[in-house]
Amino acid sequence: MIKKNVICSFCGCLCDDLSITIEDGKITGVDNGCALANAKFLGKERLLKPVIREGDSIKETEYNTAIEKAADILKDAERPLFFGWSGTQGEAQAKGVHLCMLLGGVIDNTSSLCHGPSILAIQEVGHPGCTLGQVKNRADLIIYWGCNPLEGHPRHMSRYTTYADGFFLKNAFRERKLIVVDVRKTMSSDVADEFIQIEPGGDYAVLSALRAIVRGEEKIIPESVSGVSKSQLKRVADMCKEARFGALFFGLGLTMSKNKYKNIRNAVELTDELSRHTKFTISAMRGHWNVYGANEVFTWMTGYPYAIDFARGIPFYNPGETTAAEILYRKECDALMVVSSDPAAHMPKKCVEHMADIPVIQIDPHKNCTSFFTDVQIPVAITGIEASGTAYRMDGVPLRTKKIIDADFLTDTEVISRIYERILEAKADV
Amino acid sequence: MSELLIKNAYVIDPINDIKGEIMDIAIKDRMIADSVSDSAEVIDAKGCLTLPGGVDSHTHICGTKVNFGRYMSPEDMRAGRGRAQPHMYPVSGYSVPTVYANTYRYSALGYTTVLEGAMAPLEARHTHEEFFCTSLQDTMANTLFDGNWSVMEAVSDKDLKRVAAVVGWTLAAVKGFAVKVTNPGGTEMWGWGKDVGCIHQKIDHFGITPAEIIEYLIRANELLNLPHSVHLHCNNLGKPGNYKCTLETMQRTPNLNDKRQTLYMTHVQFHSYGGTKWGDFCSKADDIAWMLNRKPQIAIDMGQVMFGKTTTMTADGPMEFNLYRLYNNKWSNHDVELETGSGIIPVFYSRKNLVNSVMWSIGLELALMTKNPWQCMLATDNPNGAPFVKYPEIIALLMSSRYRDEEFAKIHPDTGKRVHLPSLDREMDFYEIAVMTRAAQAKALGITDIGKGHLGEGAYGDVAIYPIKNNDIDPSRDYSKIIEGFSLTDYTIKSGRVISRHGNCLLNGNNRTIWVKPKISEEYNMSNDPEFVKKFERYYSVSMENYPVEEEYMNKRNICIETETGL
Amino acid sequence: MKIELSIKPREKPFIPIEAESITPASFLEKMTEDITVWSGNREKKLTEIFDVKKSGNADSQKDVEIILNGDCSAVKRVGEYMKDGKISIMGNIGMHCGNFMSGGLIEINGDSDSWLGREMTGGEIICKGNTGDYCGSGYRGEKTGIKGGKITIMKDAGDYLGESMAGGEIIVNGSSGNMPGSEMQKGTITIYKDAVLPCPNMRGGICYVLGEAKEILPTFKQTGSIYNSDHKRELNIYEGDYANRSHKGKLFAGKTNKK
Amino acid sequence: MKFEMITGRTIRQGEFVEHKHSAEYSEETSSCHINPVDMMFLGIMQGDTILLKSVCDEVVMTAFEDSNLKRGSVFVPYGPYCNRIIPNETHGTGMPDFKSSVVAITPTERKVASVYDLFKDIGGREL
Repeated sequence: MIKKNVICSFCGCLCDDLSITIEDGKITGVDNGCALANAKFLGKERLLKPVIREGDSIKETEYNTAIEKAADILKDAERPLFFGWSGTQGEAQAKGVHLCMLLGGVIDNTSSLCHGPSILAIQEVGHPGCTLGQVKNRADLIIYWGCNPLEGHPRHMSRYTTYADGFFLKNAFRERKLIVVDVRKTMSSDVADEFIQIEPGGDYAVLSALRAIVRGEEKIIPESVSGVSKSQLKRVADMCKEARFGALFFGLGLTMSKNKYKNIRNAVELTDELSRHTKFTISAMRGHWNVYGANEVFTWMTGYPYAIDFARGIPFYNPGETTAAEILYRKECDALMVVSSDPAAHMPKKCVEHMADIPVIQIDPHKNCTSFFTDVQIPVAITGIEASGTAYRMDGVPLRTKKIIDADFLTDTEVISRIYERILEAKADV
Repeated sequence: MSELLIKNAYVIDPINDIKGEIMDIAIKDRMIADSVSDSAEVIDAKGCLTLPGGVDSHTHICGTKVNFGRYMSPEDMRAGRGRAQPHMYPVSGYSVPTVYANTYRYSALGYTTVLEGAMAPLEARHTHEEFFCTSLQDTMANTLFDGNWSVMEAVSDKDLKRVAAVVGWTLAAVKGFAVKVTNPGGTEMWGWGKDVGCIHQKIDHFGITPAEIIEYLIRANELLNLPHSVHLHCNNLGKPGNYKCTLETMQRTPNLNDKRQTLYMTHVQFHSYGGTKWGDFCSKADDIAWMLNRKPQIAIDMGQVMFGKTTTMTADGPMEFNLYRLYNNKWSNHDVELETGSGIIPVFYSRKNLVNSVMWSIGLELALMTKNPWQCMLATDNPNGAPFVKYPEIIALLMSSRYRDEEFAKIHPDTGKRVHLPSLDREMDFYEIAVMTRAAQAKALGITDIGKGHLGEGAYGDVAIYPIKNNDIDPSRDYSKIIEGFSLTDYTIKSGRVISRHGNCLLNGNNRTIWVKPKISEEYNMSNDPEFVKKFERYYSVSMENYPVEEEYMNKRNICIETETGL
Repeated sequence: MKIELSIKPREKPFIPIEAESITPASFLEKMTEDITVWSGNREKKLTEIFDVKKSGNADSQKDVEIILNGDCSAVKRVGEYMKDGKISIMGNIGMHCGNFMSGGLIEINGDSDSWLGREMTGGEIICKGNTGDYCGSGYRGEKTGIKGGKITIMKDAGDYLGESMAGGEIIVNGSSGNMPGSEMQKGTITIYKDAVLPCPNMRGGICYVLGEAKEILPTFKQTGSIYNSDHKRELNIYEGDYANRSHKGKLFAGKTNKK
Repeated sequence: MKFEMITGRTIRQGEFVEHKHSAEYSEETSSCHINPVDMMFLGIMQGDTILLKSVCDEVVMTAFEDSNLKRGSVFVPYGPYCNRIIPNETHGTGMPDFKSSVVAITPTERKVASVYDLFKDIGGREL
């Protein structure tokens, strides 16, 4: 059997045109997918049953026991941290927020380690953006700044930008110009019309210089800015102004490098400035397939996209204080629940060390680095393969990922709901 | 079966022509009934003002752009934080509050039904997800068609039936309620960073004009026999001199429906500006109201501006960019492929600012100069003119000329030369307020037949009891008591259940989503149209199969209004 | 009135204490037993966390002095909304000390953590040690940082010092981290030693970097130099930030390497 | 020699991100891409092991020749190896310096640790 128009739950592109071959209830083929999609849909390894750690040994158990143990850990915590959420369905994210509200914990999603700085910038200056189809149909200038779509989002260029069909472009590929800005050459920079190679940490200065040039203040700009020649900057500024529709995409090259969110702020303000000359938009290259969904769900429920502290019963938001990395390295939490992510692999060592000192609950289909620290791991159905659920594409378009094969696992939503119910019961008993 | 008896209520129910009578209201199993048994729960209204649950016919509370307003505004969030209560989640936010804050605050004001003013079809799931959390109000969504390529192409072909077929298919696919048109053609032009001047300017590539889009959509709307009329946000919002564009749009509106208006024009305050630039900016509310008084086929809402901080958000992308350049504060924009756009910026309406003072006056003038209150709804285009929590103040302004005079004395001193407000001495009564805050809305939205906006037998048991006693109060003098009374109901009852008592809310009010599904023959079903399907697959960034909103996003109690169409 | 608070040992010493109730106003208006602080998600009596010694009387906040003993680096929000009186912190203090302060004096003998004096409008903070990031800044998404008052840091400051500053004065006797005075609108920042990328996107205000200003942005225009007799050294004068539409900021900086 | 370490996504890291206990994942995330001229100065060849030291810790990786990099910067795919040496400092933003931390690199005879070994000494326990 072949299922068509399947949505890929790997990266923020949420490509929805995959064809999946299913034989005897198992996935045997993936068409239209990139290498990452293939790995995801054809992946075999997974945790089959919930596990609980007892002393030095780990033993398999039933859902009920594991859920009970998780509830036990959480119900008495003084400052539990709930982290992850980018790899699960929106419905589970909502349950997670309710659980955190109930327990007075801190909830953060993985955007604090990817596009959190972009959110901080947006909160300062806004975000002139658009859906990806708008770019595909109109844009004659594409800029990728601090990202390498061919590796991070392998089909971004073919579905939405450089190689995509466009309503208002006769021969989209030839009519579109591509600019790549990065500190290193990448697969993506190899196909660019213009590659701007910046010295590491120099993005902010280059963005400032471009803003000044676009505003007609080029005379004060020195001959070279962070390793980029003034003549190249002028050329690029002209390309931007002359475009009918320019689309700037930026990645972690801006959010993770020096100056963090100020880089994004500067890029947004450059976009604002260019909007006075032509149509220009800016968009973040969101990584995980539903990290943007986590931001959306958290926002409508709590008012903030990530890093929300409910300790006082009132949501408090202050990235840099209420973000997972700080809470872990400052040892501020006394229990940790990780949902669909792997902080042990993706956080600095000092953050991981605290995980060894506190109880850790993990809800994830796969064993990963966090599993080394886990006291309870509960495997769940994989959303987009074994379970349906809502996901938000990197541009905010909500889609419903589909269940395409049956599995005996509970969904994230079910597991979190059951933990929630268990804690409610326990609280009622007191 | 649950039963509830509200005794001793001072009832105003305009749709049933009840203009203030002490009576009992019986609710049986969610609906208003003739009588209930002795075992019914009893609420003693103690002679207080009792109205059908409030209906907001134009507000922005759910969906992509609202949520982006929240996302970009942590400073607004901390302006309205509240702790969790036994049956209430914690809340945040003032002008763009969280879903829970919205639903609780609307409940406290006595509102049980709200219409989200703008939903981009491509992002409809998002609106429905938030509707799900808006647990104490029944909700419906205006669906945006202002820049819909298939509509514009059909208009260009002068193919009315195709326009209707596209609208019908889309509404059913995204579970929308009505046709919303925001700056028709302007949002498509904004795709190139441009705008349209007025209704006769041609739109790039499609070669049609906003006037044609409006005209075809109005006729298609009637062809589909939709409960609500076309819901129009005119071109040129917020520009000095735009009243001419508004007047011409009104002038062109035919009278096609004897049950309700043919065109609903929203936040008309923003479209009633005279002058040529901000320097000679003035009110033209008199001209607009004059036209409205001669055109029963049009209904409007005020779009009242109130002073203070708020956030503006609209599908009108180019307008928001203009505002951004004026205020130089943060600016967000979100164009939606093949359909529409949107923009968001925070604003501060200041009493000291002449333009803001004139805007404030215009909204009130529109309401006071419109002879028939059924043609003018009370709304702020929440949160664009002001957050909806300001409604009680607006009610008081309409009921008390003394309050208006006192406020007028506090605004920019030059305002008097540019507006008509000081010369208006009309003071509205409770009946007119009841019309402007629920009855007219329900009628305009076409939801009286399904039991909304009134207290007749068989209607939903949606009731608001305000701590206001008609005999004890002179609204003209005691306007502060009016504000207080309309700010917090004693009881807000939805479908026969108390959802808010003195602002203490119920966790779950069994909310419903109301949507429409026009019955369309296979011949006109766009799913079978090869041209439509081909273009869809080629130019949208999602496949047609993944576009329609699934049943999972509807709660079980949803109300689907199926319409008989001419297709 | 003098109140001496000494932090007690705790079972989980890293769980932050939120103590916005430690202000002169609290002790003037409330009985000590009625004052609470938060430890994680638990509201606790102040006396559970601190040993409290109270002596003397006071008629106004001005006459109240609070002394904090012990390592208070996990105690947040001390002196929030303080209007008058004095808080002396003998050791380190946690985040958000003196937020929204409008008057009075906070003296910190040790280091202060981030967001010291965030959004203050008046009064004075003196920190004898180092301070963390966002000293004298605003809140996320808010247009303005501090609008008045004075913050003096005797050693070094972290990153984003005085972000969006809209008034008042910040003095750092040591160096600042990255991007002091970003988005600055009004007020004065003086850094006696070095700073990195000073005043990005500034629209107004004055910033002195008396040591070395590393990486001055290409969008600052050097308009001359001046001998500053107060600080006894030659300073380059820059105007900026020309990336911004409004660029009335002034940056005075010592030896530089313009990037 | 001192280098600016940039970490980032690669296709292969992405392919094995849900199989962190595989040899492929370990191999990919412990490879340190270096400009060939820098490699010459370090006296190492492709496949040699190198020791990366930062202000907070050290880790052994495998050198991988990559002329796409400017001299003075190295690239390592996201994963537990680079995170061993990335400082926890976030500058008040919640985001550590994943793309801007300084490391000293020297040749070494030591072997690349397994993913489990990386966590064992900070309290991680085998599954």
